[in-house]
Amino acid sequence: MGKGLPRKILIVLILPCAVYAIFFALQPKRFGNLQTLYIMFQQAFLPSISAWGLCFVMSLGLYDLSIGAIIILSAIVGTNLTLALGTGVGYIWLFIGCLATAVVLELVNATVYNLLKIPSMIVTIGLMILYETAANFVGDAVLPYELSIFGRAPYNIIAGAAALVVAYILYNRTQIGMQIGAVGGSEIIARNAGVRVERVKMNGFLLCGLFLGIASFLSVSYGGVIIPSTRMSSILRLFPPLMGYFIGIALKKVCNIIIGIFIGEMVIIMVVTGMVTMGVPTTYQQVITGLFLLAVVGIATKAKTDEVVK
Amino acid sequence: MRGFKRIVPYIGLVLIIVLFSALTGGKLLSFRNLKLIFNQAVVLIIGCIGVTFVMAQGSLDLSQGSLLGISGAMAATFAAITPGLSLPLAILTGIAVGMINGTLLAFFKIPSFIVTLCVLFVLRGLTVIATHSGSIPLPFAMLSLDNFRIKASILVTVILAAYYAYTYTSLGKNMRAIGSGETSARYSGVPVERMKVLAYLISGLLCGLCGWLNVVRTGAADSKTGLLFELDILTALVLGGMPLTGGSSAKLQSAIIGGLMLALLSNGMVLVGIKAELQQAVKGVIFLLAVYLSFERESVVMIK
Amino acid sequence: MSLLRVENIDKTFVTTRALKNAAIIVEEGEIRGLVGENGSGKSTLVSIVSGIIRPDGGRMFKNETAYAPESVLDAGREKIGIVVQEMGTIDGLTVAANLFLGEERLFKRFGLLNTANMNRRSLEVLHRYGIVNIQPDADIGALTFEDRKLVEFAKALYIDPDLLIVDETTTALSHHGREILFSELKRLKKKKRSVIFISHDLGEVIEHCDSVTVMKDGETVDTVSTRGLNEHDLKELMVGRELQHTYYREDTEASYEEEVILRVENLTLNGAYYDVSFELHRGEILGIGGLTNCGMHLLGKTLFGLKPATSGSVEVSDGNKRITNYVDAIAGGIGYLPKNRDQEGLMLLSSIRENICLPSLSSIQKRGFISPSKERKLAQYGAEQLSIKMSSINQLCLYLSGGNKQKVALSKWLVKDSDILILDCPTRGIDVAVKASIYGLMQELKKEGKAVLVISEELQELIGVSDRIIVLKAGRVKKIFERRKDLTEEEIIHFMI
Amino acid sequence: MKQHKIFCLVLTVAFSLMLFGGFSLFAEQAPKAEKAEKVEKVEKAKGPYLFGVSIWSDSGPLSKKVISNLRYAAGVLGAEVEVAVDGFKPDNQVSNIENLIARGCDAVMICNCTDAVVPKIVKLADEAGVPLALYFRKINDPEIKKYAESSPYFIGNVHEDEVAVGYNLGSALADKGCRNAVIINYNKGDTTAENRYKGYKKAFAEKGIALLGEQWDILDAEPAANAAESFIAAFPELDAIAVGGGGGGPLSGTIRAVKNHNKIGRIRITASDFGPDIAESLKNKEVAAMSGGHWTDPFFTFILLYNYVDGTPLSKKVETITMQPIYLTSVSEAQEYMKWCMDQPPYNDEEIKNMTVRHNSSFTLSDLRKIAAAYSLQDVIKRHK
Repeated sequence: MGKGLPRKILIVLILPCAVYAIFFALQPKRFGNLQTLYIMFQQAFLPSISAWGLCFVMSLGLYDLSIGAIIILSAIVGTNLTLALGTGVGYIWLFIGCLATAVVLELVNATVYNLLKIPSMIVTIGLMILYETAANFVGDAVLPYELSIFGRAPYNIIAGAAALVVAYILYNRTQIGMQIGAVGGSEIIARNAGVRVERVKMNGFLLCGLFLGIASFLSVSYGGVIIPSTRMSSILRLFPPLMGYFIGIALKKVCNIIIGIFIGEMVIIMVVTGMVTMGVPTTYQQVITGLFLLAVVGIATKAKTDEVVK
Repeated sequence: MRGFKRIVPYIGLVLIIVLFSALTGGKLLSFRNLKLIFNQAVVLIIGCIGVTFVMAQGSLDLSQGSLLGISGAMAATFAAITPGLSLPLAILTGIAVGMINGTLLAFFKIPSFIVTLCVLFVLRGLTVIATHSGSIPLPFAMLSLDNFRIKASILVTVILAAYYAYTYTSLGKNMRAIGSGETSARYSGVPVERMKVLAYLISGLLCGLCGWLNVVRTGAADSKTGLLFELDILTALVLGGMPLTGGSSAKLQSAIIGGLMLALLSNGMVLVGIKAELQQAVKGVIFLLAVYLSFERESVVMIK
Repeated sequence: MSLLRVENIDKTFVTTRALKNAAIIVEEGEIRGLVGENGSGKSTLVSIVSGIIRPDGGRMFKNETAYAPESVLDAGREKIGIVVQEMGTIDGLTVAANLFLGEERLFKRFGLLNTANMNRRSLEVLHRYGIVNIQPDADIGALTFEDRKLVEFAKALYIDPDLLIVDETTTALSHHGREILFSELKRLKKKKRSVIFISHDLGEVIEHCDSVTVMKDGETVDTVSTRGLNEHDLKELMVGRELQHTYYREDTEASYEEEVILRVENLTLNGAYYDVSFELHRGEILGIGGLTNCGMHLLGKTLFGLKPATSGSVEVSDGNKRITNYVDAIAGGIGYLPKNRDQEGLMLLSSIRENICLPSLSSIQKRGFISPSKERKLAQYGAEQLSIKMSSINQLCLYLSGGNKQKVALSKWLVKDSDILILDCPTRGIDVAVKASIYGLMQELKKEGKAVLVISEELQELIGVSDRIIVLKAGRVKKIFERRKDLTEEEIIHFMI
Repeated sequence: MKQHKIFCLVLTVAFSLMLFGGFSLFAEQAPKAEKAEKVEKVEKAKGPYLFGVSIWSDSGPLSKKVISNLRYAAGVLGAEVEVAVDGFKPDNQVSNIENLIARGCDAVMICNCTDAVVPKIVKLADEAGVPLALYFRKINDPEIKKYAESSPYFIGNVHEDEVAVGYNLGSALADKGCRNAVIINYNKGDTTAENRYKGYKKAFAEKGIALLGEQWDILDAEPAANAAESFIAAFPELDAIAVGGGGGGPLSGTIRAVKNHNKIGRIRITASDFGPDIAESLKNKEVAAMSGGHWTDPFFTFILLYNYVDGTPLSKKVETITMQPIYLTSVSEAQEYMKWCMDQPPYNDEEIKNMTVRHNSSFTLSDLRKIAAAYSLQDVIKRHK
């Protein structure tokens, strides 16, 4: 164990360091300073938290395309609940509201999936549309500035770091996390070993809900406003976490996926911020980010020759 | 039971037609309106047909939305030079993108979900660049190409050709074989890699055609053209009874039925006057219900 | 008082009757062998006993109390453990996590898992059974198949079972692994624990078991003591005497035409086989034998162009075409029946028609058009030729029995009219009747002037059907036997190990 | 085999559809059919007027207010409004117009995503004989403009001078002494966004403000906050952020970012489109100036169309009406805006009725122009106090 560890850490750090070095070389005045780094560090938490949630579902081999809609709806319900309940210790209400809504919605996802027995991708597309509509009927989330202390440093970092620790422990150090990994690895063997697969899947969705709740809480605290998206456009919120997850998977061999996801998000944010500071037009940013992701995943994916890739 | 499940999409289609024509007092089935539905469904159906070839293999193609945009942009750009160039260039764009998708999946072994999603991003950016961050108008003369008979003949040709290729040639059979069992298909002599690239190529080609049709229909290639079109295709196909795993139960009919159903729903709900805010919810419920009834659980080993 | 009593167990998989009135009684401190042809229901029976699947009917008693396990955990609580035949460990988890899968709560403290403790326990468990080369925190995907099997073995043992079931594990194990296994079995016996031991190696069974139960076609035929039992008698019990004489070829002379149809020269695939050369003649049945991991299965794949060789060549004489990929191989008239039928041989979710016609599509198409009626006819012809039991050619293969599946897999090459057939374990997991018909078919092909290459782990089969037998050991050709009357298994085995 | 039969059936239907469709094309050109259509129209006129509105979204403060305001006005006049959402995608816009016409709308209005889609939409309106008007938009392309104006059913458009909006806000930044600015804008390629951007650039060039960076496609609060933070970190000299629009979310996110980095007062913000928390954004002077309240624009389009449908068109020509957004610079203004414009309609029932020839026979186009041009916070307060 010990011997390989430094090497692994080194490999893990290559990617972010290389990206940093490139942009630093190109734009030493704008990009290099500590404050940029600090801000990027903060920004990486928000998509990471959703990605950690997503990770519990994707590790099961399932998809959840509704996470964008869930974040929006939970934030809206949470905020309006807070505003209705009084604002003395508002952010506690907000936190509870967001968390409870997200968990309930994921419970719905899991229940519908388990009951209807149709592929999760389809279930979550269908429910995504329903959640979007619901969010649009509830209205906007407008959080007063006094209640959004978790939108700024250092509180957002504390919350993010707490989420990281929780995600890490849940994924690696609990029965639930281990069983999720087992079911994702082989549903049949896990079932044979006495793992209750339906319940594990349910747990995966619920844990996803937990993190989406945190993510929606921090999102609304950070931006102050969340406006519902309709017509499936909430799926656009899925992509940033998904990208981090892809990089996390790519780095899986050398580092734990929870940390890999964070590194992935950090790298993506560095690429984007780097391009912003260089003045690269937004449109090119999209192209470059896409190609970058494809390259990272392409290099890291080494499928065995006989493996079936769909 | 399996027989019943197979015809659920058809029943759904008939039900939707009956329901909405009752609710609109027959307005739905007036010729004018049928033509509208046809107009709106053409692009979707052709797009779905292309993706059918990919999904028959059990892969996904999510790059369609941006491909529709970029091929439309290419069509409009070159239409400004010579109108004759627009269609070939739109199709060539589609083929090129299909080649890239297929190659990355078949030879670099990156899962199609990731490949096509990344390509979706890249192409969306390229679309915005190609439309000069706005939109490119089509020469007025080309608006007359948005003619019912041209579209009808294109659609019928595409359907017939695709149906022929899908059902009566080794191409379609090989592709479904890959969906049923890639290794077994390989061991029976199916050139798996070539077929994978070919499927994406067909999907790209038809999407390029869609891009052209779309530009001709709207008269503009816009930076937002085709946004989330890939999800429309996916829902339409699933609504039409397409299994995500592909294989021999993947039918080309799904593309047609699904595309028509989605167009009928959008049109019907406006005709009935369902509140705009609620239309999506209705779609969502119908979608889940249809899949629930038509999903063949017994022929899928694991539901993911 | 018997430890385990199983009565009248029935089990049907969709259309296949896997078990019929199966019964077995295991006493305390007994090592029981369980033998039978492939597909005779051994694995199904032990899967039911260990809670992996549930029976359709019948009763089980453990220590004379009713016993109906709902899961492997249930069985574990009743102190019944199993090592399954297939892969029983999950990639991506550590050795320790696999070892304690489903039992994680043992290490729960304040809701968290104490992984350090888990690793420590795992190390302890592994060491207890003499497995010293495996680290508990290693990813199990990085281990060899043998090591993964040993982990499973440890997993079944650490619950200190009253009854341990070992399902066909020894073939995957090296000498060292086997030693561990058998010494543990002895220790269990000493502690008055019982074992059900499934193996195809009859000698091994007779040596290590106290008694042996024979299964045939889903029924438990007989239970005999191993004292004074010899392999031949046991085999007769398994196969059934009446089929013995029609089973294999009756001629005892090798016979084939001069014409070479496939030429293999200096074929090497690093890590699998080295410097293999032979010629396959028209009208010849060529057997390739050896231990499972001697490289013969990979050799089969290379001949069909699926696994590129490191060096050397495979040539079809017809036009001196070199085979480098499977598309060329099929064009050169080669057909291949893979060992893993369900994953590689058949598309289970497709119909019989689709499966049979798939390789022949290029030959029945006319200017790109494949007529459905032609396809139907071809499939019908293929299905009738091998008398496949089915409701129609549109039936899904998923619901066919093992033998019929194999027939479908074979049929696709017969209708293709392949000149060269490479059959990898053609009779694996199928019943005696189908076996006989496959042997008959091979002879017919031989008569038609086709060439058949049989790769098999069963020596009796090779001796029974082949004109020549190539014996591989550790990837190298050790000996080539010509067909003759007095060729015995012992003679061949000598070159295998 | 059953599959085959069913498919054949579908094919037959498709074929016959095509054939009939082909015939009906012929038929449409024949005078007979035209008569039939006119008969249909007369029948329709008996019920309440139905106005079809194609809008980019049904969520977000701006589009919601547009819809509710139109529904209110229609209610006053005894008409109905049918809304269809297009997401600013050209294909959906065309489909929506088709569907709304098929629904039997007496008039349709749309906020077109680009000039290029106008010819097609005009053509659709022409074919169906349904009046069409644009809101929030003017046609920039002269060729397309000519084409549209040649149609008898294209009534006109209402728009704001977005370049002026950008210019005014940009100048406001300059007045506060800003020297280094960035722009955060919504969709690249959107006409409104591009015009505001042009206005800002013009103002910056004239008043000597350096444009350090720009970020587009920002529609939500969090990405806006992300972008603003990146700018703040990368450009220590930054003292102005211009938010191009996007329905309030981006503005809110930008304000949060500036607040979180304690740059209030040092970085000035201007914005188009009011956020949902207008008062808050002005409370601590985070926002130097902002424009909004232009959701009345579609209302004027509606009035144009209503008078046309009612048989008393305000003009025989294609008309363009220009209006001004409301500018807010202080909390008290914001409070008044909320009170007078948001909590009650900016035009009351009587005023709306007076804008129709049916209720006020002396109403003319120039009156409408005057009303539109006069629209401002003071105007609303003056009328309703």
